[in-house]
Order: sequence, then C-alpha cells, then structure tokens
Amino acid sequence: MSERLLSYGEAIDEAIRQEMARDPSVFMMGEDIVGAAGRPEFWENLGGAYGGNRGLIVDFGPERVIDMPVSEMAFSGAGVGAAMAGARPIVDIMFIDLIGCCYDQLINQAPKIRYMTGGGYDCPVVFKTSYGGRAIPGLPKGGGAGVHHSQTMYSVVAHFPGLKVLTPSTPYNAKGLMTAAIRDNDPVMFLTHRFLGSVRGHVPEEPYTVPIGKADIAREGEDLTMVSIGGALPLCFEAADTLAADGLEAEIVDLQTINPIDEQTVYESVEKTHRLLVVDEDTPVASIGRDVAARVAQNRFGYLDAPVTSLHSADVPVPYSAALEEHMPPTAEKIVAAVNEMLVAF
Amino acid sequence: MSERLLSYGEAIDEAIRQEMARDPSVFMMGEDIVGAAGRPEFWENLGGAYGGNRGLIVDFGPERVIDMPVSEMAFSGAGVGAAMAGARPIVDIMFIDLIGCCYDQLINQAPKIRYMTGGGYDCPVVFKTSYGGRAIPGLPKGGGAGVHHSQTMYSVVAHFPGLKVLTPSTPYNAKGLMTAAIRDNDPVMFLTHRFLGSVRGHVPEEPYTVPIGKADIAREGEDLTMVSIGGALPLCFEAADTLAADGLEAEIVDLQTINPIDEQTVYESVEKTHRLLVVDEDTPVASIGRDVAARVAQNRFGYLDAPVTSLHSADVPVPYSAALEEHMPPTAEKIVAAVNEMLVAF
Amino acid sequence: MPLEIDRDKLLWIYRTMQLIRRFEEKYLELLNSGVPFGTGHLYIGQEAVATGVSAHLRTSDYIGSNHRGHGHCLAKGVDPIAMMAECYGRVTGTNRGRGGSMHITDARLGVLGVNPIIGQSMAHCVGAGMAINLRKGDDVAVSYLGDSAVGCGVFNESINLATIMNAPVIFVCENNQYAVTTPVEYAIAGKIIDRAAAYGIPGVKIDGMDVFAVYEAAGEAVERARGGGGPSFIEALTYRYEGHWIKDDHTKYRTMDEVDKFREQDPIPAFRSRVLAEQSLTAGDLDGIDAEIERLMDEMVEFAEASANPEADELFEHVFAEPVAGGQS
Amino acid sequence: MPLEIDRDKLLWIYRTMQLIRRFEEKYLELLNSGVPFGTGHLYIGQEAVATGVSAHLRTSDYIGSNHRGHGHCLAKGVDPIAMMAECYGRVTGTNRGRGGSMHITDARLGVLGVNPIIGQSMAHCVGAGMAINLRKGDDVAVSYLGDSAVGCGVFNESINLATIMNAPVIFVCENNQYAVTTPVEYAIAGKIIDRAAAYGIPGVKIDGMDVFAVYEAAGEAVERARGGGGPSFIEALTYRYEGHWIKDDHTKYRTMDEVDKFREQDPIPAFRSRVLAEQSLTAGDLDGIDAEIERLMDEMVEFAEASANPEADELFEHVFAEPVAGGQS
Ligand SMILES: Cc1ncc(C[n+]2csc(CCOP(=O)(O)OP(=O)(O)O)c2C)c(N)n1
Ligand SMILES: Cc1ncc(C[n+]2csc(CCOP(=O)(O)OP(=O)(O)O)c2C)c(N)n1
Ligand SMILES: [Mg+2]
Ligand SMILES: [Mg+2]
Repeated sequence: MSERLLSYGEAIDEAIRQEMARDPSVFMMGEDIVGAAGRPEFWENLGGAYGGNRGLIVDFGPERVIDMPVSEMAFSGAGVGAAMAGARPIVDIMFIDLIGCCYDQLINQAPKIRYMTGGGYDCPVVFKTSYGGRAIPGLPKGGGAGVHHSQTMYSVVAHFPGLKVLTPSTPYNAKGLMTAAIRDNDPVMFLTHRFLGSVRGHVPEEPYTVPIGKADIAREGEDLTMVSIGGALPLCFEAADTLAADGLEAEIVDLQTINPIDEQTVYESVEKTHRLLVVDEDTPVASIGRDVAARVAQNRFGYLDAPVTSLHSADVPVPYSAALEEHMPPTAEKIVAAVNEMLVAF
Repeated sequence: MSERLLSYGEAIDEAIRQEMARDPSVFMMGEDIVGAAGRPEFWENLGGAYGGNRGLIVDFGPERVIDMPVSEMAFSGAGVGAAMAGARPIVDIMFIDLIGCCYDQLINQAPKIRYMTGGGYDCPVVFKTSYGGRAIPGLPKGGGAGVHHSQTMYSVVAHFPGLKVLTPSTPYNAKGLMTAAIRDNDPVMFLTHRFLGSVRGHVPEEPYTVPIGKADIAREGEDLTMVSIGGALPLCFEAADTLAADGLEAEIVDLQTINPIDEQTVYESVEKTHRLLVVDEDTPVASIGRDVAARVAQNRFGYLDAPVTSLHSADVPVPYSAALEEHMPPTAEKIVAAVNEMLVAF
Repeated sequence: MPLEIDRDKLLWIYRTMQLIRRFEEKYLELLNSGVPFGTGHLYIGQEAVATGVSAHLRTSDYIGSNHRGHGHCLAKGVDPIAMMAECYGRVTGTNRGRGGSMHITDARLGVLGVNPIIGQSMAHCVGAGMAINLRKGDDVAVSYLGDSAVGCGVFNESINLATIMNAPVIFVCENNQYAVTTPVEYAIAGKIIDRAAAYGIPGVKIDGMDVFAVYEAAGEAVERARGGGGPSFIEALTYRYEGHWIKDDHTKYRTMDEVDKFREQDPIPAFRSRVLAEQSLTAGDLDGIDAEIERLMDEMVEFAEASANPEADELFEHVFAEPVAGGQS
Repeated sequence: MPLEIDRDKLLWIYRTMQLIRRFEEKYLELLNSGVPFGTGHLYIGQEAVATGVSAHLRTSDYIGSNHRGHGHCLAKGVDPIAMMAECYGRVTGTNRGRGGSMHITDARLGVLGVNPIIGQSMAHCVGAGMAINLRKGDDVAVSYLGDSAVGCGVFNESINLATIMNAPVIFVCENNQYAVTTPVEYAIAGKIIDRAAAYGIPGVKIDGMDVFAVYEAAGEAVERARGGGGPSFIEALTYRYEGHWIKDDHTKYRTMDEVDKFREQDPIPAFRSRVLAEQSLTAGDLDGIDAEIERLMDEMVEFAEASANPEADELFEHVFAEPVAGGQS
C-alpha cells in the first residue's frame, strides 16, 4: 500500500466523489455546500462556505450538488423522501448543534421507516454533520465558538434504534466509513469532529469500505482497555504514551460506530485487560460513554479488576470564554489521572 | 393527614390550579388544552381534547389558559421568551413523541439561558408532556398507538445540563413536583406516564412541594436496590412482592428527577444492599437507566456483590401490533428474571 | 358545465369514494363491536378530495399522507384487505402489523406513508419530487395536509424548498375546518390560500365536497407538475363527519347544525344524482359497484379475522436491512 | 419631505449609528492585530436598521436578535464596554464571558439575546409579547431576523402565533441579500414582503440604508403594537459590507461592483449630508459625537484588555439557580 496522505476532510470528500461517480442516484444537499448558489461564475473557486467539496459541483453539476436554504427540517426530510423514492442523498447539516431544527426527521422518521413498514422501504440517506468543542488548551485565551457551535451531543441521536451513527477518527476510517455509509440501505448519521478536519493520514486511492458497526483496535495493550469515541482518539494515544512510560500498556478500542455498538470487541478487550476507561467528549448524562460502561459492568462484571470509568466533558453548557472552555473536555492529562485513580480505587 | 384520594391526572391539575390562583404570572398554553378555542359556549363541558384541565379556563379565562395552533416550535419558544420576560408559563406538549418538532427550544434554548448569560436571566418555564407505551400485557391483541404515540425517549432531554427533568410516579409526588416545577426559576420538563393518569392515591389538599432532584425510597429492603424510573414504579412493586415471597427484600428507589440525579440516595442504598437493578422503560442505548448503572459501577464498585443491571424496553421502534408491543417494555416478570440472573451470575 | 370525464373514470371515481366510505364505516362498526384497534382517524365526509386527486395519478407517482390517511391510501390503490389487516395488527397487513392505521405504507404504489407527525410528510414529498427530477422522470408527488399543518414550521420550509427546486409536488390542503377541537379560524391567521400565493406558486381554493371540482383542479396541477412546471397548492374546503379520532365526541366542540349542513353536501349522493341526471352512468352501474364493495368488505373482515398476529420474535426484525457487524444487546 | 425629528433624537441617531460602526471597525482591527475572538458577524453597512427601530424603543421593551447582533444590542443601549469585554471572553462582559458575540444578552434592557440558531429568537419575542399582554403592559418586542429566516419553519409558526395572540411584536427582516454565500433570490421563493401579507398583518418594504425610512416605518409599527394593534412586519433592504463572519472572504461569491454600489449608499454619510443640508444639525454637533465615541472606543479596549478571564471554577456555576438537592457528578 502506498503512503498516500490525505487530510480527514479530503478523505471524506474523496469518498463522496468516488461514490457519486459510481452511482448516479447519489446526490448531496446542504446549506452553502457549494456557495454562490445560482452563480456558476463563482463555482470554480468555491467549495462550501467552510471548505470541503471543492470542485464537486464542477464535476457533477448543480443537479447533484445542491445548495439548500436555511431549512434543515425540509431538506433533511427531503433526504428521507428522496431515499424512499430510490435516490441516495447525502444531507449535510452544518453542525450538530442545529439538529434541534430537524430532530423529528432524524429520530422519528428516518430510523423508523424500515421497521414500521415491516421492511417495505429502504431508507438509504446519509446525514453528515460535525461536532466537538473548539477551545484548545494552551492557546491564548479569548473566545471559542460559543454554546451553539461547540457541542458534542451525539448521544441523543445514538439513542434511537434504526439509525446507524458513525464517529470516524482518522482519514483512513473516515473515507471507508463514508463509502460504507453511502452504500448502506439504512439511514446513517456520519459525524465528523470539528478539530480533525486537517489531521493527515494514510488513505488508499481506490474505493474501500470500513465496516459499520465494527470497532477498531487502534492500539494493543494488556493492562487496561480505553474505549475511545471519535475525537477522543488523539487524546487516548497521547495518554497511552504517557502511561506506557510508566509501564502500563493501554489497549485503545476506537468505537467508530456509536450505534449499534460493537459490544463483542469491547468485551474481548476487557476480558484481556480487566479494566475499562471510556473517553467520550459528550457531556455525561445519558451518554454513549456511560452506556458502554454500563454494558461492561452488566455483562463482564466478573472480569473487572477496577471500577469501570467514563470520562466526559464537564456537565455544563459550553462556555464561550476559552479560559473556561479549556477546562471542559477530556484531555490526555485527565485520562492519565482517571486511570491512576481507577487503579488506586480498587 | 386525611386520606383524600385523587388520580394522578387530578393531582397535577390541582397543583396547576393552585399555583395559578397563587401567582398571576402563571399561565398555561398548549394544543387543545381547553378545546373549542374561541367558542366559550362549549368551555363548560370541555377540558382538553384528552381530558384534564376541566374548568380551568372557566376559572382563569382565555388569557391564562390558551389553546395553541399546531406550532410546537413557536409556543415552546414563546414559553422560553415569556419566562425571560417575567411570566411563568406551563407549556403543554401533547406527547413526548412530538419533541422533534421543538427540540431546539427544549435543549438549545431553555437549558442554556442562565448559564450563557452568566446568571443574567431566569427561565422559569415548565414543559409538560407524556411518555410511555400503551400495550397492556394480557389485553386482547390488536393495535397499540403506533410508533409516534408510544415512545418513552426521556433520555434525550435528560442529556442536557440546565434542564430539570421530572418523572413523577404517584399522585402524591405528581402534585408536589408540579408545584415545585412551577415555582422553580429554572426550566423544568415535567413528564407524565400515559398509563398512570387514572391511578389513584393519597393527595393532601393544601399546596406542598416535593423537592426536585431528590429520589424517594418507595420501599425499604436490604437485599437489592431497584432504581425505578417514572412508570416503572408499579412494576417494581409487583416484582418486589414476588421476590419478598422468596425471601428477598428489594429496596425501591424512585428516582423522581432524572436530571440532575440524586446520586447520593442511590449510592446509600447500594452501600446497604450491594446489588443494583435499574428499571427504565426507555430503550437502552445512551439511556438514563444505563447512566445510573454506570455511575454506580464507577463510584460504588467496591460495594457491589453482583453485576449492576439495567432493564429496558427492547431496542426497537415501538411496533403497532399489541402482539408485538406487549413484548417490548419491562414487566414484573422480567424484573424478577433479571434479579434471579443477577444473583446467579455472581 | 357538463362532465367531460369518460365512463371508466366515472366508475372508478364512484367506486373509490364508496370504497373509502364503506371501509371506514366498517372500521367504525368493527370498533364498536369490540375489535381492539389502536388509534385511528376517520376520513368520512372527505372522500371527494383523495378521489378527485388520485384520479390523475399512476402507480409510479408518490403520495405523502397525514394521520387521516385511509382515504388517501385507498384512492392510491392500496389493497383494502391488507389495510384492514394492518389495522387489526396482523402480520398480513400492509406493514406486517407494525404500522397500524397511522403508518400505512406501500412501497409498490409510492405510498410514502400515512404520517401522524403533523406536516413532516410534506418534506418527504419534496424529496420524492427531487428524486424524480434527478432521474428526469415525469412522475409527481402529492402531499396531503390538514388545515393545522398550515401553521407548522415544516409547511413553510417544504413549500419554499419545493418551489426553489421546481419539484413536481402538489400540496393538497384538506381544510376540514378543525384541528382536533380547534377551529381553523382560531388557529390560522389570514387566509390559507394567501399563504400559497406568497411563494409565487399557483394556488386554488375549491369546494372539497365536490369531486368534480377536485378532479379539475388536481388535473391542472398534476399536468403542470408532470410537464416540469413545478409545485402548486390546492385548498379543498371539506368536513369530517365523525370525531377527530375514533373515541372523540365532537359534540363537545361543534354544533350538530353545522355537522348537518355539511352532511347535506355529502359528496357521494351528490355524485350519484349528478351522473344519473346527466345520464353518464346508470343506477345499475352504481348498484353493481355497491354490491361488489359489500362483498369485498366481507372478504376483508374475514381475512383480517383469520390472519395471524406477528410472532413475538419478529419484534427484533427489520430494525436494519442486515444484521450489523458488532451485534446488539 | 423635511425631517420631523427633534434635535435630541437626531443626535441619538447619529451617535448610535456611529457607535455601531466604530465598535465593529474596532472589533475588526483588534481581530486583525491578533486578539483571539471566537466567531463573530459584523453589522457594518446595516446600522440604519437597528438605529431607526430602536429610536422608538424604551428600556422596558424587548428585542430578540440573530447572530449578527452587535448593532441591535448597541442600539438598544447595551454598554459597549461590557459588550467588548464579552467578546474578549472576560468575566466583566455582559454575560461574564460565557456568551460571546453570538449570545450577548442584557436582562435590564430587555435584550433577550443574540441567538445564532436561525429564527429561534422569533419565538422568544412572541413569548415576550404574550407576557406583556398578560400583564396588560404597553411594551413591545422587536424580533430581528435575516432574509434566510424567512425560509425557516419557525418563521411561519412565530408570525402565525403572534398574529392569533395579537402580540405586540414587530418583526424586522433585515434583507441583506445573502445567507452566508447564498443569494436571497436563490433561497427564498416569491417576495419576502408577500409572506407577511399572507398572515393578514401590516407589512412594509423599505430602504434599510435610509435611517429615516426605517425610523418612519418602525414608528408606525411600534405605535400600533403599543396601542394593542398587534404584530407587524418590516422588510428592510440592506447590505453587509464585510464577509459573513470574521474570516469569510466575500469576493468568493459576489462582485466588488455590487459591494461598491451599496457602499455608495452608506447610511452614515447619507445621514450626515442630509442633516447638514437641512441644517438640522451642525458639523460641530457631529464631530463632537465622533470625538466622544473615539474616547469611548479607547476606554472600551483598555477595559477589556485589563479585565480578568473567568476563573476555572466558574465553569460549574449558573447551570441552575440554586444547587440541586441530590447534587451532580
Ligand atoms: C406535530 C404534531 N403536533 C400535534 C399533534 C397532535 N395532533 C394529531 S392530529 C392533530 C390535528 C390535525 O388537524 P389537521 O391537520 O387539520 O387534520 P385533521 O385532523 O383535521 O384531518 C393534532 C394537533 C401531532 N400529531 N403532530
Ligand atoms: C438553523 C440554522 N441553520 C444554519 C445556521 C448556519 N448559519 C449561520 S448564519 C447563516 C445565514 C444567515 O443568513 P441571514 O439570516 O440572511 O442573516 P445574515 O447573516 O445575512 O445577517 C447560516 C445558514 C444557523 N446558525 N442556524
Ligand atoms: Mg383539519
Ligand atoms: Mg442575510
């Protein structure tokens, strides 16, 4: 395999482009995904108000790369309807904080169609959006993006049976999961982390899929299982390095799909390490992180040598001031501290 | 204390009526909460399309008991705005399955106002809605209410810091929690179970509050802690009776508030009983039930003599056919089976 | 004006209106005799609307419906036998018993679904319209909505989006003058028909009790949409004769005088008198249809009664297309 | 027509427009010099709108604003010093550093909040209007919205609800012709002003670059609302001179010719020429205000620079009014 490097954002774009080339029923819609809607003279330069998609409209035309008005309800619903009518829409919702404007379609419509029709309809729609906070510890103090542009909040979509929810963490799995998502016959929510966009990594050029519903052993270890969710992966690696220096080998299980969860892989790791720490940037209450912890505590209780632990963002709305926000999310230091506490506690 | 009996529904009505009499800034709005809007000649007979509120408009007038158009977004948002402007609105959302139509106001607006304004604004709004399935095991087979009128789903509102979420389980705590909710200066979501409406119990006539954020020891026991959420309480009692016949004394902790949770009461019970079963009618993934289990597994691990367990509705959308739906929710039999499994497992 | 509708179509119209009427009367009768239906909302009185619209539709066209959807589905061709079985919660139903009255679908007929979350199916129809445009087809999507949906957010978003996408969608607003107990004049500011004008699309207000008026307006709208002319809006003034849902007592919020006034405009007898007066059809034609429908009703109930409920282990089926890699708890 | 606005009001208008302009220019200047502001959206070019509207408002009136809210807040009287401190994320800010540019609030001034979820603050204004009616007050609520909000669901729900509640709300749509990069003529079907007419409420389209036109239209609307005449709608045609947000390069989606055309209609020089030509104010009056504002700008930046950031343990404050019984993890 060649060492072709792409950014996380480019990897996703490549998957979309390849699937659009492969299947004429794939199309994409969202606010400002091209920009300058109706003004082709600008399209050469543009590729979405916030980057990405560059040139997509030039290659596939405005019939398949469609800028939307500010109408999340209508166009996420249109995604559902188009999927039922035989197309494969990719619906871009600018950021996860906006799902309150189209939540019914995401949780009451798309996920239930197959079930309530007794398998009568497929609903192959992909909802793509971004999550995660922005305050980077160590940056000069100032402002973050504020509470409505910084949330993680994926737990409230992962709650509903019938919707597959993906949290890719590397360019490689981002491309493979996007390809899988577009080809999937069920509704899929594809969640990118706001911070990972420019992270680079090895990405093969030819189309490939990463299986939905399968966790990835991102690092092997014997002493402790860290379950990482989405944007937590770099933090887990950093913490694992620190712990390794102290002689503690952490196994990192990158969940990749947060519903339905690959319980088996998590259980097998815990059977080996006897310890579990879940790292989840979402706030804790009724979170996917606590969900994983609870499953292990219920189903692999006998294997545990220490309390199952989950580490989250602080249970508060996201404050604007970076001086506050930087204390909110999990960090490598907090992971290390949680591991140490866990080992002492028992 | 007199043995005055009221139904769960009547108890809530009484709290609303007493608080409206006490404080002129309290008002109520929702779809068909009176009925025949604009036609006073009908109001004497009416009290909401689905019962409740009888006579409220006759006593307090259409300025304070206001029928709404089908506009959950606008009127839940109007509740937020009215609360910021000094009123105390009670916003009636017909059933929880509709929150997808106004989710932004419930999770992005109301809960964040105090925090993001640095305490600048109070937001004393009560959102009242109902949850829970309808298929009663043992009834003649036929149809339930279908997937959009049968969900529990409270976990996705309990997720957000800043919103208090209540799940009263008896007429007594329903009245006391509603009174507390109306007087509270924070947004409160008040969730009634669709099945409990006609359950009767002792309710004092004079106004009183039940503290928000406090769990209730509904039954004492030494051998096992059952954490019950909302509509699960009658099932827990039934199961506890069965278990008692086998010599196992379950302590039932009725959570009452599902965010923020009364951890302390749960922990104290588990410290005594060494075993935890959470009974939660919501589906399992990223649920409040698994949240409670995870907290105990993390913070009281050393006390546990058995795997923490949580029992939920099956992880599927709610099917219409009663022949299917009756297998979905937790039942007393399933609780007993889960307890037995838990005891064997370790 | 004399009728310019051919005989087969006239027979189809009568048969469809009568089928809807009799299906629902049967539903009520069964309910009253103790069949444990879940919730349901009756269309009786509004038959002319779905019938007049569907007279222009073909199998590959789509419809999106609201909670009061029996009539929309039957007019689009859904098998009444499978539909009644669905209401019984049987595994032989349109949705294998998982949907019920409020979620009837039929993928082979483009029935995107009866959908009880007010307004949300409007967006599905816009999406179906976009899919049609993408494949350069000339199918259309009909979005049925009640008067209450006019006050919903998704109304604004969907019609706006349909318009700027030039999607072949016909929005059919059945103004039956109530949302549960709430009169439309209380809930909706201004005139419904002016709402459509605001998007710059063609809109027309018609008498929804008159199947010919519906037929004409829908014909124009469907033809326009098929020809690439984009969305349009029809407000059909109509009335439901029964309560909002199967257990609703409508005398609590409206007078029987009002109900009677609209019962006098009943679309089925009106159709009958007109076609007989104009000699387009004979009493024999119509009676023959009635008899045929009665036989169908009997067969339908027999089938539903005889059908099995879903097996308990079906509970976990059809959550996803295929089992997922990691499995589920 | 000659001006019928008294001298004090004219001075207030000039001062307010200039304050907004200079606040924002300072914001840009600071940003370019490396102050780590979070996101923010500049109002430069649109000053006439908030100013002409707020000229009729009193302290107890309410406003609800969108993401482009600096101008709305300053015109309503929010202290620029506290507002800039907020943008810096300081504990001395309007929101103690927790809101930032996109969430400025001021409870003492009825500023319900800058609110970046498009359209949602419209509903808050309807609620404020209902609260005013409940206490039989004669305050009003002004709901500022952009052209994009016209396509949102909450637009339909909020105006409909305000109308049927007869709430004293003035909906001020600032049509600056873009939503991020998307031209209004692409995104909004029909004419914005026709959308208002559909609710049967008074609506007027005005030149939003002309503060006098705004003043007049807003005056009528506010008077109507205070007198119990209910909601109304104003569409102000305007233009933002800068990118959508502080890092947006607007040359990627519009021509500089177009930008220049609107720069020529800049409301501040236009105001200046007119009041000088009509001799309502003198150059000395205006220059005095300019100088005063410059001093304020210096003081503002000094204050923000000197202010402290919130302490780390404030992270957990103000989630609820009081600590909750069971505590939190
Ligand atoms: C979003 C939403 N809000 C509320 C309800 C509860 N509800 C069911 S039917 C109905 C009224 C519908 O009235 P209309 O749209 O006029 O249709 P009709 O029943 O008159 O046919 C309401 C409010 C719902 N199903 N969905
Ligand atoms: C519901 C919602 N969708 C999308 C966005 C992202 N967004 C931020 S500003 C904006 C465009 C706003 O345009 P307009 O309302 O015309 O106001 P302007 O920026 O022109 O002042 C969009 C789409 C958002 N904040 N909220
Ligand atoms: Mg109606
Ligand atoms: Mg704009």
